[in-house]
Amino acid sequence: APVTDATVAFLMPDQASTRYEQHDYPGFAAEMKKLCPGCKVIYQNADADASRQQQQFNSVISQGAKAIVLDPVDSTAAASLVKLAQSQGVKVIAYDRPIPTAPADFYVSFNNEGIGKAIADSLVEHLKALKVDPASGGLLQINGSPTDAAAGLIKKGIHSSLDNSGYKILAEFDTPEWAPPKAQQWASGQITRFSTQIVGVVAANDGTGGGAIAAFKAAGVDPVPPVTGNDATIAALQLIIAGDQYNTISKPSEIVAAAAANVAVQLLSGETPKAEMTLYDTPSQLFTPAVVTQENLKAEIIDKKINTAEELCVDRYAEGCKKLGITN
Amino acid sequence: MSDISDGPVSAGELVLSLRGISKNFGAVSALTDIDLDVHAGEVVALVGDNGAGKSTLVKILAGVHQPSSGTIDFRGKQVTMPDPSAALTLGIATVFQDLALCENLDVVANIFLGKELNPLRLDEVAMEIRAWTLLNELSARIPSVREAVASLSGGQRQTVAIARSLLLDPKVILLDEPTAALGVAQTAEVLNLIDRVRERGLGVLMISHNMEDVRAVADRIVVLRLGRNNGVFEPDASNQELVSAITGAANNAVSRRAERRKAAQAQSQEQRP
Amino acid sequence: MSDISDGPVSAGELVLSLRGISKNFGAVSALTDIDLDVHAGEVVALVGDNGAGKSTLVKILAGVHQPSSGTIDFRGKQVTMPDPSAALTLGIATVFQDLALCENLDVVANIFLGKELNPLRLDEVAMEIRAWTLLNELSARIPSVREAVASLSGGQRQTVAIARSLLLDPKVILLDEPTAALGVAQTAEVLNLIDRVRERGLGVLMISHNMEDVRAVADRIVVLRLGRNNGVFEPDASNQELVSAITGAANNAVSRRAERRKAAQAQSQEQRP
Amino acid sequence: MSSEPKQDTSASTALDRSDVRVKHQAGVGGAISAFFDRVRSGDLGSLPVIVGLVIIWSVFTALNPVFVSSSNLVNLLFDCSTVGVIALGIVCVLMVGEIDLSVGSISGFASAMVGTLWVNQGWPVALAIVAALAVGGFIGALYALLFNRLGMPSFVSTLAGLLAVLGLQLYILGSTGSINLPYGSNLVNFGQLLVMPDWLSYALAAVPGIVMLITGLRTVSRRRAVNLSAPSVGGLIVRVAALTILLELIVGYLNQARGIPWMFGLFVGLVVAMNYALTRTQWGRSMTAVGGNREAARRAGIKVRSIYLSAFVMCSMFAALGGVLSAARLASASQQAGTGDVNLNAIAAAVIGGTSLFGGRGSAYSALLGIIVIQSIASGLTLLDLSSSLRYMITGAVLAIAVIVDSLARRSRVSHGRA
Amino acid sequence: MSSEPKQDTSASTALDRSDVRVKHQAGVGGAISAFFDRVRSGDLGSLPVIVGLVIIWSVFTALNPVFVSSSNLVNLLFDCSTVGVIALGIVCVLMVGEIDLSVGSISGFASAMVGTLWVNQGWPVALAIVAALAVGGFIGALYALLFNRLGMPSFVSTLAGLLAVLGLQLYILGSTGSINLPYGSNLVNFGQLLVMPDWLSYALAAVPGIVMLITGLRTVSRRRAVNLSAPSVGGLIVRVAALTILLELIVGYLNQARGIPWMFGLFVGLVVAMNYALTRTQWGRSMTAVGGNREAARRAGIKVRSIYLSAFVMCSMFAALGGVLSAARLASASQQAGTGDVNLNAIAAAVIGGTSLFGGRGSAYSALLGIIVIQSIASGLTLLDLSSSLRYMITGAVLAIAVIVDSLARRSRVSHGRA
Ligand SMILES: Nc1ncnc2c1ncn2[C@@H]1O[C@H](COP(=O)(O)OP(=O)(O)OP(=O)(O)O)[C@@H](O)[C@H]1O
Ligand SMILES: Nc1ncnc2c1ncn2[C@@H]1O[C@H](COP(=O)(O)OP(=O)(O)OP(=O)(O)O)[C@@H](O)[C@H]1O
Ligand SMILES: [Mg+2]
Ligand SMILES: [Mg+2]
Repeated sequence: APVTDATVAFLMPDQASTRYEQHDYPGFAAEMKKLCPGCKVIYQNADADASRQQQQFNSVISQGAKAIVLDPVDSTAAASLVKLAQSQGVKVIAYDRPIPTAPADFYVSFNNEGIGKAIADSLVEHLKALKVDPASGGLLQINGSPTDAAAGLIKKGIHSSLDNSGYKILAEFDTPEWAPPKAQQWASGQITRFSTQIVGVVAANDGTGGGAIAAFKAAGVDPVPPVTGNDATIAALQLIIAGDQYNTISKPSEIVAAAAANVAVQLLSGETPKAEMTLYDTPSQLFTPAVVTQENLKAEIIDKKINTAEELCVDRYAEGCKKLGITN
Repeated sequence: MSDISDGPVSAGELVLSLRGISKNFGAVSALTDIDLDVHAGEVVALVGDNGAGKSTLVKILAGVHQPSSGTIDFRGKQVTMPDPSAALTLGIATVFQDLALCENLDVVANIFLGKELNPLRLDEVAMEIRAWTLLNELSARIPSVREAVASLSGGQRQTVAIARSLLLDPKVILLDEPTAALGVAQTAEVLNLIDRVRERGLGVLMISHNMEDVRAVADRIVVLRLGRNNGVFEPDASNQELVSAITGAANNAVSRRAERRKAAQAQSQEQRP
Repeated sequence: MSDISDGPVSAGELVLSLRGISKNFGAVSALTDIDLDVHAGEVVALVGDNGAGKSTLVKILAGVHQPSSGTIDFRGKQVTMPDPSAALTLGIATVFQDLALCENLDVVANIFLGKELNPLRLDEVAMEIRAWTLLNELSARIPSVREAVASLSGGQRQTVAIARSLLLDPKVILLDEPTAALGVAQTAEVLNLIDRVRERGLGVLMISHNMEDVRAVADRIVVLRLGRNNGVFEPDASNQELVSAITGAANNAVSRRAERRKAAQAQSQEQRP
Repeated sequence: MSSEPKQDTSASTALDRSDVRVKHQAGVGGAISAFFDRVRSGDLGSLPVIVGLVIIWSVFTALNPVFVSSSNLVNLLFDCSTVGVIALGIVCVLMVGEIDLSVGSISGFASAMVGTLWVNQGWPVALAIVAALAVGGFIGALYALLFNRLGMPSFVSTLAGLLAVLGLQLYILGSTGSINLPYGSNLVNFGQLLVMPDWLSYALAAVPGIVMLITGLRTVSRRRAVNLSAPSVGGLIVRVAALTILLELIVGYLNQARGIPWMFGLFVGLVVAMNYALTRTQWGRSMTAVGGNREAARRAGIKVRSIYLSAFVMCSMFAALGGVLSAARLASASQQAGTGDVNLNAIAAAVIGGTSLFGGRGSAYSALLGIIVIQSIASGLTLLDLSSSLRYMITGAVLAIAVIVDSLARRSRVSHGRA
Repeated sequence: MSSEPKQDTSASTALDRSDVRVKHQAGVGGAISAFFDRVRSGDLGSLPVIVGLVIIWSVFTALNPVFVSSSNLVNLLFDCSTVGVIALGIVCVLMVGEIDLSVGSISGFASAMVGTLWVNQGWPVALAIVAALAVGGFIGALYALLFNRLGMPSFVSTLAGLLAVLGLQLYILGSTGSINLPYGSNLVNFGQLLVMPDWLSYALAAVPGIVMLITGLRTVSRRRAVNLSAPSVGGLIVRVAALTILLELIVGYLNQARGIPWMFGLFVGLVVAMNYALTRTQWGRSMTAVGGNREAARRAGIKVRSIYLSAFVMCSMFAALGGVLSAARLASASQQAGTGDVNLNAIAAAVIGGTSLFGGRGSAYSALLGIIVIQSIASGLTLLDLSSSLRYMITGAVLAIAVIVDSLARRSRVSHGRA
């Protein structure tokens, strides 16, 4: 039976990047509106606090949510939420991060570990293409918050790529709270320590990557060695256009969120959504994120209408845009 | 307000006049219907038992508390004093019973607090020399004026508080038990000072439990009892009279003690020979 | 230690004996080489100018400060008092000049602080009745013993501090200006109390700036001047003598003031008739 | 010393009613008019905070009626208990005028310890909890040592502890990152499911009234016997009846949903015990005295150092217990347990409830009230669809409003001369 | 009132040297022995913190010599300046015994404002900065209003502000999340690259000595003229020489690398200005008085409310300035700016430097010293390869060690009776 007036909750984990409020939630809400105009969508963000997420979870159940899309702050802790919901007949769709110890009803995601691997792979290929001698130096690795489970997954992915790439890791840092100034300070220290030995930086998101770039700039290093990122924030895209950052990851969050909405509606109307694979005993659908560099920025970002040229190519970046063929 | 406090005081002028002042703290009526006058060139002593409300009255006159009812006239004009700085501007200087010093500041800073010389570039040398002059005038024995007040003895602090009040050129000085912690020499100096201040035409309101000191300097003695006016006496009133006005009974601890001592002395004299 | 403080005190026993006590605060020598004896059943008055070091001496005896050098004998045995509770255990009760009350606690709690009845289930009723008894004994006029001490008048606080010291059964009582803020009746009661305490065989060390009170109760008067012993006097010593020992000069503020007043009175009598 | 007791009060006026300057009221009417007098003079205890709470609740209910649904309130009670226990510890250190910034870390560390010892090492759960509490107490003892012996300000030592203990937490969780506590185990059930049977909750709700009545009557008779004024029995009965009816109504309402969580019962039990300890024992009196005037307390013979030691140790142990409870609540021990705003929430709860940051003034109930305010705001906002930026702004504004009532009341108290 | 001044000191002894109980020393030897006396009695000002700092530096240098390389130290100076300016504001509120928990949020908000106004809206950069400072000041004024009029404790009002302002920051950053400040712009260069020319830094390093000498000599002559004791000119010259040589050596060493950052120069300039304001003006005296005894200050006629107002406003404005500087340093205004441990670091810097949390005691230099301690630890640890857990533990331990020296010194001061 098609649903007409259910309540669906969309619970996001943190503020570390803007994507949840700028992309995921709008995408989810728009798709829900299309599929079920009478449905109510509740959005909550847990600000990286597992207890708060639990509170929000309980609260949306009190409000009568019948399906919950959950991006867990803490994948382990979320298991109890899944059990609680399922015992009350509420469907749970794991989103973005998996819930390994308690199978949810469905899992829709990018793969954070895959993201870590992708940015590192892209950087290594770039270095190899530039014929940078692995013996001439090594890489810095800037991970996310040591208390953030998602950061742990990205870190794992980066290691799986770098550990057999031939390039050694000069030093590694878990950035408390993902704070860019902390990343900057750490990178500054490494620059004095290793100076020209640093051939590249693998940073787990755009904020920490930006911090590393600022450190190189502040130390007067020119050109800045390639630095990775993740999240495709406008600031990072602009840095890529300007040639200061090497890559970032564009996650078509709207599309994934729309898929989650689809799954939610199907689950509510009693259908079984189509799964591509099974991960952690959960029927799953995974999307592959795209690594964005100068080469494919226009194709991945502008052409896919994730951002417009007007947003990116403001004054100082206009020239770079022209060079990349974004504007003419 | 400036017209009130600016003109010179003429001798005998009524500078301070209270009518029907009451003050409640929650369920406690600390003052009920108090009337009081202070003239220029007059020393009024305010006496009373512990908790009679003397300090409360002084605090009202200093702008620390606001009265629950009643009016205050200063030099003929009715005034309200919402905070202590209003009283200071009018020309009412006060030495509080609890001294109200800043323990973390040194002696000089405390004396000049709120009236520092040269506000944008404190003139420490000038302030220090002035502080020493004031303190010596009061026979104070203070090892160093650059020590924090926290390290001073009780009497030294009281001297500092008195020195504070002399700094401005007030019209009225309120002294709440100014000699309680002072040594004999310092007490004599303060009494001298009160004499000098009176001669200069200021009004002085002094609180003390020492009847001798009171009689020595006061022109008029006002008695409070349980928060109410309980009579006005001349300085030549007998101790007996004053004490019974203060305690509210002719048969009080003081008289009993005096009798007992007399009896004891008589007895010991009987035994001795 | 228990053997020292436990036995009953025999009359006239030397309970407290100080030898060569010195105390430095940084560059200031507050006390130099002080000797002092207090016997059971004796009231010793300690007098001196402001800042003479009287309170410092009391604080050393109460375990608040540690002496820089010198020895303290309590009932014949040398003792050290690393903190105030050691002095209290020995049986030394103290009324401090700064009172040392907890403003946030009420009167009853302050009186019983550190010696509450029934530690695991405070007996508030018993404590309150005992507090009222003690306070009435001192003629205190306190509106309510359930108000925080912060709201009491200066004299009321001092009464509370005195009541505190009577609660335990001490061997020696140190009173640092116990009557400074008290009214006439309360002062008489405290002097009575000191008489009673002496009769019960306790040693009393009293500090006061009031020579009359001192002479009224003291058996011996010890003078400190600038942190040093400056003579011991009998209670029948003349005012003149005492004051010059205190101030260190025969020509002092007190004598000058007395002369001036005499001259002024003579003058006014000349003018009057 | 009582050789000559002179009671100048006649037998007809009570010993403590002799002062003519004080107004007194008697009987039920007197109790009521005394209450209004107190309202006017601002001497209200926790009433203003409760008024603030009522305002918040009404607004949230108006915005989304789910807020006062009994199931939401039961969730609220579960959520209050964990940080509430930590706030109770904060009350202890604030009472003596110190602070502990590391309660969050300690709670996280305790949950990590329970996780590793119980789940990974196979210790019995009770032993693991005891071990966590012991380590918490040890950390507190360390702060007390630094404070008592070296005079290190507690702000600095506990800031250092905040970092060091977080390091320990990450260290013992090691590579796993987080550990699931088994569902169905008693601990997890306690934190997530267990509620009191209805009859018990009704019975417990009657206990405060009964205790109040019995002690009240005993006090009245003892005071009368020794010629002290005594509160009116009528007023006492009115208050007891009002309290009991209120509590029973609340319990009845909550029992419509799942009922009163045992965990909340534990929290309230601890609050009541702490309140007793702080107000009715010598230890509590000493804590208040040390917080009010350390030197005066020392001169009264109080062992000031042991008091500080007890305050720091209790604070850390409550923090550890709070950590165990939140692990139970989440059914997991993770790296991020205790991070974020746990510290600030715990301290804020105590302060909002009326405990002073400067020592000497506070009560155990402030932890209860404060955490209910904070969690009500959080819970109320989860019922509204707000972007993060708006949510932050509104949280801030509501927090301020909740305290304004109290601040205004305290101001009027000051202007009435009883600060 | 000086009708009868009786100076019982003879002309030969100075007015303030009449007390026989006080030891005095004269001449260069006297100055040195007085110094050792002070060391023994523990009256050392900031010396203990400096000793703690030297210990930390030696250890880090032993572990990795890069630590004292001049280029690393220059980085350190850049990093100190941003949070240091915020800590300077914290000193203001701590002086009056209050606190501001929202400095982190305000700094983040200010950086967001500069980002949006300058980069997105195209305002001139100076105007954007002024706007950010003004808004910061306005927030401070709001706290002062709540404090003065409603008596709301600053802990609560600034906690509410912390949340509300963070909300505002997220709101104005809106969809972009973070904004790049253009590399090569003056602001970013100021935050990342600009250093003083060598000659200027050498010259500036000589200024403190010169000022000290001139004012010192003038004071000596004025004091001599009015018969007050005066410090020995020899001792003065020794101290001036030591200071100048030390500063010039430091500057020379740093000039081996890039040199002294202008941003650090700004920070030090602000510290010196604040120090002057706090110690040598009526306003500063009033701040200290209000922090020490609010009621006594009020009775002395000080406008207590305006003092609180100035303290809160200055604190927020310094916080806003710190935010602008950190945006310049990072070349970006992001949602994370000002979150995390900015608050705690700023408060800790002031406290570690010796400013009391309870008001009335502190100095502007404490912000400088404290932030150097904190950033030295952070910088030293970036040079060691440590896991997060170890890094946290070691940060905590080193922080404690840095303060232990100071605590010990203060303890000995207490036992010498000068607490
Ligand atoms: N802030 C206050 N709150 C409540 N009661 C107060 C307050 N201040 C004073 N009182 C009460 O008012 C009464 C009068 O106090 P006050 O200090 O004026 O007495 P006093 O005459 O100065 O006594 P003393 O001679 O002891 O100094 C006292 O009973 C006191 O308890
Ligand atoms: N903690 C301290 N630090 C430094 N100096 C102190 C300290 N305590 C007392 N002094 C100094 O020691 C001297 C003696 O002080 P003390 O309090 O013993 O005097 P006192 O005889 O009690 O005087 P009073 O009659 O004024 O109470 C004073 O000069 C005082 O400045
Ligand atoms: Mg008084
Ligand atoms: Mg004294």
